Amino acid sequence: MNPVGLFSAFRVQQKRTENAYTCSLVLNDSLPDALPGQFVMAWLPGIDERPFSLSDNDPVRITVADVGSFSHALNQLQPGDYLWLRGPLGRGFISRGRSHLLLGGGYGAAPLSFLAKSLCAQGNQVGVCLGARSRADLLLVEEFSSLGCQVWLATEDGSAGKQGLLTALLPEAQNALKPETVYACGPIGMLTTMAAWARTAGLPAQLSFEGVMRCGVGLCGSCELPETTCQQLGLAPGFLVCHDGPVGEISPNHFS
Amino acid sequence: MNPVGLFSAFRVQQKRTENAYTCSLVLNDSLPDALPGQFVMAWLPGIDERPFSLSDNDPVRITVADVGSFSHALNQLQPGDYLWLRGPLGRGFISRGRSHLLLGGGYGAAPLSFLAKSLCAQGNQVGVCLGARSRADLLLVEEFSSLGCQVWLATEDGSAGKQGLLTALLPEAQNALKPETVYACGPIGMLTTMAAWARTAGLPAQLSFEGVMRCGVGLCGSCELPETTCQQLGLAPGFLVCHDGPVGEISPNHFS
Amino acid sequence: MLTPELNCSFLGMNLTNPLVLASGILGTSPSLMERMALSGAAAITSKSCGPEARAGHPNPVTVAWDCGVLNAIGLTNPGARAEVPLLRETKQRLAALGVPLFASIFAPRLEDYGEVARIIAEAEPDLIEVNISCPNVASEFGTPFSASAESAAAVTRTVRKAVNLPISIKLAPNVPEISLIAQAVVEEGADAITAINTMPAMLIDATAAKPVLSNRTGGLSGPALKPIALRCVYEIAQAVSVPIIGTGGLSSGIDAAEMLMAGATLVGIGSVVINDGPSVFSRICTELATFMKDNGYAQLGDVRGKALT
Amino acid sequence: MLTPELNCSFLGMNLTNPLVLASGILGTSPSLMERMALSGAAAITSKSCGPEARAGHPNPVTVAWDCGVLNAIGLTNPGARAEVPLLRETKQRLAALGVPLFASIFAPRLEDYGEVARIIAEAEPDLIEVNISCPNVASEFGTPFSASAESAAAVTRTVRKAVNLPISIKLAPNVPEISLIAQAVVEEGADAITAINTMPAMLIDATAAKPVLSNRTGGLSGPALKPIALRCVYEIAQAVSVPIIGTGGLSSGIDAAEMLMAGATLVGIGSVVINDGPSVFSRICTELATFMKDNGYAQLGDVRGKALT
Ligand SMILES: Cc1cc2nc3c(=O)[nH]c(=O)nc-3n(C[C@H](O)[C@H](O)[C@H](O)COP(=O)(O)OP(=O)(O)OC[C@H]3O[C@@H](n4cnc5c(N)ncnc54)[C@H](O)[C@@H]3O)c2cc1C
Ligand SMILES: Cc1cc2nc3c(=O)[nH]c(=O)nc-3n(C[C@H](O)[C@H](O)[C@H](O)COP(=O)(O)OP(=O)(O)OC[C@H]3O[C@@H](n4cnc5c(N)ncnc54)[C@H](O)[C@@H]3O)c2cc1C
Ligand SMILES: Cc1cc2nc3c(=O)[nH]c(=O)nc-3n(C[C@H](O)[C@H](O)[C@H](O)COP(=O)(O)O)c2cc1C
Ligand SMILES: Cc1cc2nc3c(=O)[nH]c(=O)nc-3n(C[C@H](O)[C@H](O)[C@H](O)COP(=O)(O)O)c2cc1C
Ligand code: FES
Ligand code: FES
Repeated sequence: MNPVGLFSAFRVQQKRTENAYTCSLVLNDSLPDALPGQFVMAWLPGIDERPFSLSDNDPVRITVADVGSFSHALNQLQPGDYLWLRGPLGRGFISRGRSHLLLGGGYGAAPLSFLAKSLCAQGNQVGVCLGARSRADLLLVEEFSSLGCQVWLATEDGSAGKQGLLTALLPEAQNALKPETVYACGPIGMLTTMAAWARTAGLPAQLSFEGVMRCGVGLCGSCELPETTCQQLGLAPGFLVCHDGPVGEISPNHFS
Repeated sequence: MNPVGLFSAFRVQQKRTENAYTCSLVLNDSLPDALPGQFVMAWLPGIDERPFSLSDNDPVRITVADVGSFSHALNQLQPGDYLWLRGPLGRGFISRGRSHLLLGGGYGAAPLSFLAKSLCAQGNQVGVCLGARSRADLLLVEEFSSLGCQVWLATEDGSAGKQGLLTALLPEAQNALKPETVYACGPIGMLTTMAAWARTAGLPAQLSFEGVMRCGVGLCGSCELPETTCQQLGLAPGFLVCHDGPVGEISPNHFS
Repeated sequence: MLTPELNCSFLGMNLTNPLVLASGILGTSPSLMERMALSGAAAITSKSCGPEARAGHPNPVTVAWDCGVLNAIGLTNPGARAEVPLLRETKQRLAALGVPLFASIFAPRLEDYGEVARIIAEAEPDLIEVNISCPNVASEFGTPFSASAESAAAVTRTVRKAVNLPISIKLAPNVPEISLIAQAVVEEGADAITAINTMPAMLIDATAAKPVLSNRTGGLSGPALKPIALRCVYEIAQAVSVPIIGTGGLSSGIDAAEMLMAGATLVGIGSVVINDGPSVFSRICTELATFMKDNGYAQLGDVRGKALT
Repeated sequence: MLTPELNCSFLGMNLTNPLVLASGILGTSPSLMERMALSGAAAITSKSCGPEARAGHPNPVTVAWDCGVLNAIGLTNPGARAEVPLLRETKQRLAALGVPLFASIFAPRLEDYGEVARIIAEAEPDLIEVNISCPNVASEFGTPFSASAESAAAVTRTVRKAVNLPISIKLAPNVPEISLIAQAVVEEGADAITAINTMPAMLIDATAAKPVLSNRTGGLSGPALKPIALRCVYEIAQAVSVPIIGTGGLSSGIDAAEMLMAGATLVGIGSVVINDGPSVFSRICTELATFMKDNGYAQLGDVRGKALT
């Protein structure tokens, strides 16, 4: 069956504070054949197990926003501590074309940093739009810049970049970059807005979805996208985030 | 565990009569990575399962003397019939040096024909001594000749080659061939005689043993060589024909 | 030779092939059940549903490796009342495809089985599968009813009285003589037997020095279960004459053929969904048809029970 | 950190490591038993011996694949009387290496267990392991005594009365609650428990349309059995306080550590012998020591039962 189905023990090699409630945990090894957009199930024995995107894989890194008890426990880990992962799981982003626009809301920036790194390494042109409530909430901005990406910012309070929603950056970024594909990760509202825009712009979109993960391998059904979301985005009904996604590809034609 | 442990279904492609009570069954496929000297467990559902050496592997061939109920059933098979094999099992011959002397008693010629083919293909010099009760009982003589081996024969009744036991051919063959290693397959008496001669001649010997095979994979213990045989030949006690053999290697020094 | 016929009849229903989605795989969502029917599942079993809503166990609830899967989902379900509209919707979508719906039920106490069956019957499934063998709730519910012929028979009697639909009783492998339990439930009116549920098992992570599943123990399924399932079905087929839904560790058309040869009428497909996703049914169907063609079997009836004699 | 200590004490015996050769693996030949002791087996269990000589089942008796082994050897043995000199010779050779001998016995009828135990005791093994759980002779002997607490207790009582040696009762996995059976045999005076024997199973060859083993069904061992064995040992360890010889599907030092964590005092090594041959013990010992060192365990006592809490 799935060779990635058993946990492997990793150790935290380095911990980097990204903002007041988010840290990146750099682990002591890589995962074989992991692709940007794929995720892992992270386990702390006796505590819980939750899905996190790979924000890098050389070595493994996850970027964790403290939003509840498990992500809080991860934020307490220190270098040397153990962390158990199974994965890489799911389908990641597929690079299409030479010019790419990435859109990250909140910790949605995490998988995009791994994607940007891989796209830039192949000599692609990469632009990134990042959004958050305010300047202090923005994630990985310097990392994207230092990879050589063009970066646009939006904050709800205007403390950095454009004031307003992240999706408001799209026209400007499109003009500057002429992307062939757009990639997005963030809250579902942002994803649907992005998808609607991509359809108008005639661009294929790759959206990274979230769902409540239990098995993580397509057995239990708990991560199914709501049927209305599938309809709205032109995805086949019964989309399983862990098996069919997390990244779903939407062609401008199939959008309804 | 052992990937060769499950049966595969083969079909008899060609049947060749070798003598009045022996046939070769040429099957419709090869076994991955089979070496000369290795064996298979051949199964006829509802009848029985027994060990046979590979007498070729391109495609699989076994050469079967009709000595009892199962080998009789094999001798009745016709082209198109199914035969189930698991294997290749055990350790085969290991080619050492450039000049080789092979000694086959009875159906012991079977694994040696595969060995001779492989040695000749690598440009080695190969001599073969074959023995049987009488001319009509000799096996695979033409095959060895057509591979380019030098062949010596012995029969108990003198109807072909030298009259007497096969091992009587050894001095002559050694003189002619100056072998670096000797290989033998046949009755245990022949093997011990051969081993004693090899010790005197200062030659390493590779002997293919028989044992009662049940599991064929080193689990049940039924194929253990008698402790006295091991002692006599300088093999470590508890030699399992299926796991440590069928081919046992005897250095001229370790012989007692 | 002509293309072999995969269609078969099961308790008066006509199925296009012998493959049934096993209970609990991908839950009870109408869209997922429909997706698997479209891929080739000839019948669909819904996730077991009990009297009350259950969230199930905390994570981790599943691990998979090359020999199998260990799960302790913990019977996540919305409770019988809330399940009815879900099943109605599923039944409607499946009916359009000619695919019957088997509704699985469980209950913590004997008395509750009748009530759950009655409620679920309102959704008019084509069969009720009675799960008496979930290994993952023993700490809450006690030893499963599948443990003895008496308790298994008692549940069967209760459900038999409660509903007029065909019923299949789902048995567990961790019993000394499964054929005695099969006989007992058939005597109480079971129309079919589903065998087997998962085998109680545990994995420990050595570095963590802890069981991997939050529930500690779980149910073993997938390849490791196949030889156990084949043996159970083989024994049941010799003991009773009702049809068997042979389930456990099947991952290919050849596996399905082996299960039919052991005496199954239908074959349940579960954990292998991990590898192929919901499209696994079309692959297994093709492989089964190829196997039958290559080996001269014109129809399923020729394969069924072949290894029994 | 210092090299971890693998030595351990078991019913007053001092063993250099926790690895025991499981019963039936490579029979009872003194030379083979000695070979495995030389490779690192800290204790040796001989093949189960009964009242009469048995040839065992016809071939095929074993098949192996990546998830495990299926065997139905059929309790091949020379009969208790003829076994005594064999065991004496084995005992003598093992004693020279400081390795205890556990002699396994079985019997078709309850009455015979006492007699077989008495005869085998003449060879003065260090322990008698009472096999009440061989799945491969059910067609001749009926349901194994391991099937219920009552029958398991009855055998224990019989053997307990017959001999003064330490006894371990070997249990089967195909029961609903193995811990109840463990409790019953401990109450009757079992000094230890060996868990588990193989799981009854079957493989069918689809092309042949026949069960692969001549006995049709067989016992499943190897990797597929590990999660089942870990669960059984985990449950037994919580129910009784006698030492457990945890056996089933272990192929590495990490597996051995997991079994110790589940509560085993010693670990049985069986089918993995296929891969490495008799030298498997030295590999597993090294791996276990490495695991302990890497994870800061100084001695086996620190590993044992770690996953129970
Ligand atoms: C494919 C995928 C990739 C993700 N990548 C990241 C990432 O890179 N960085 C990051 O910070 N977060 C990521 N998340 C979200 C992360 O899994 C949740 O933030 C985390 O599960 C919260 O757990 P908690 O115990 O801290 O919070 P809780 O208090 O349990 O819940 C807070 C919120 O987390 C979500 N959640 C709870 N349980 C689950 C579950 N089993 N599966 C999924 N979501 C759940 C719910 O929306 C819930 O409202 C990802 C989620 C998915 C599905
Ligand atoms: C490694 C090996 C390679 C062999 N290669 C060949 C070969 O290439 N050609 C060939 O003709 N024969 C070969 N044999 C011998 C062959 O296995 C026996 O001739 C065959 O088992 C006889 O079975 P039967 O039912 O015909 O005879 P039976 O009437 O059962 O017995 C005849 C004799 O065969 C031997 N035998 C019986 N059962 C077994 C068993 N389970 N395992 C091994 N030997 C048994 C005994 O010596 C017995 O006296 C080989 C044996 C071994 C161990
Ligand atoms: C994730 C998962 C959930 C399951 N849930 C149920 C369930 O709710 N009811 C049930 O009767 N069986 C349940 N089962 C057991 C399966 O229906 C099936 O009997 C078992 O998995 C063996 O088949 P397989 O090896 O093909 O998976 C579940 C199995 C898995 C893997
Ligand atoms: C070939 C073979 C023969 C066996 N014979 C016996 C036996 O005679 N008595 C017994 O108690 N167990 C016997 N067993 C069971 C083993 O002792 C052990 O309990 C089982 O194989 C599980 O361990 P494993 O997975 O490490 O092999 C046998 C197992 C095998 C594979
Ligand atoms: S999390 Fe179980 S199917 Fe996706
Ligand atoms: S035949 Fe079983 S050990 Fe060799």
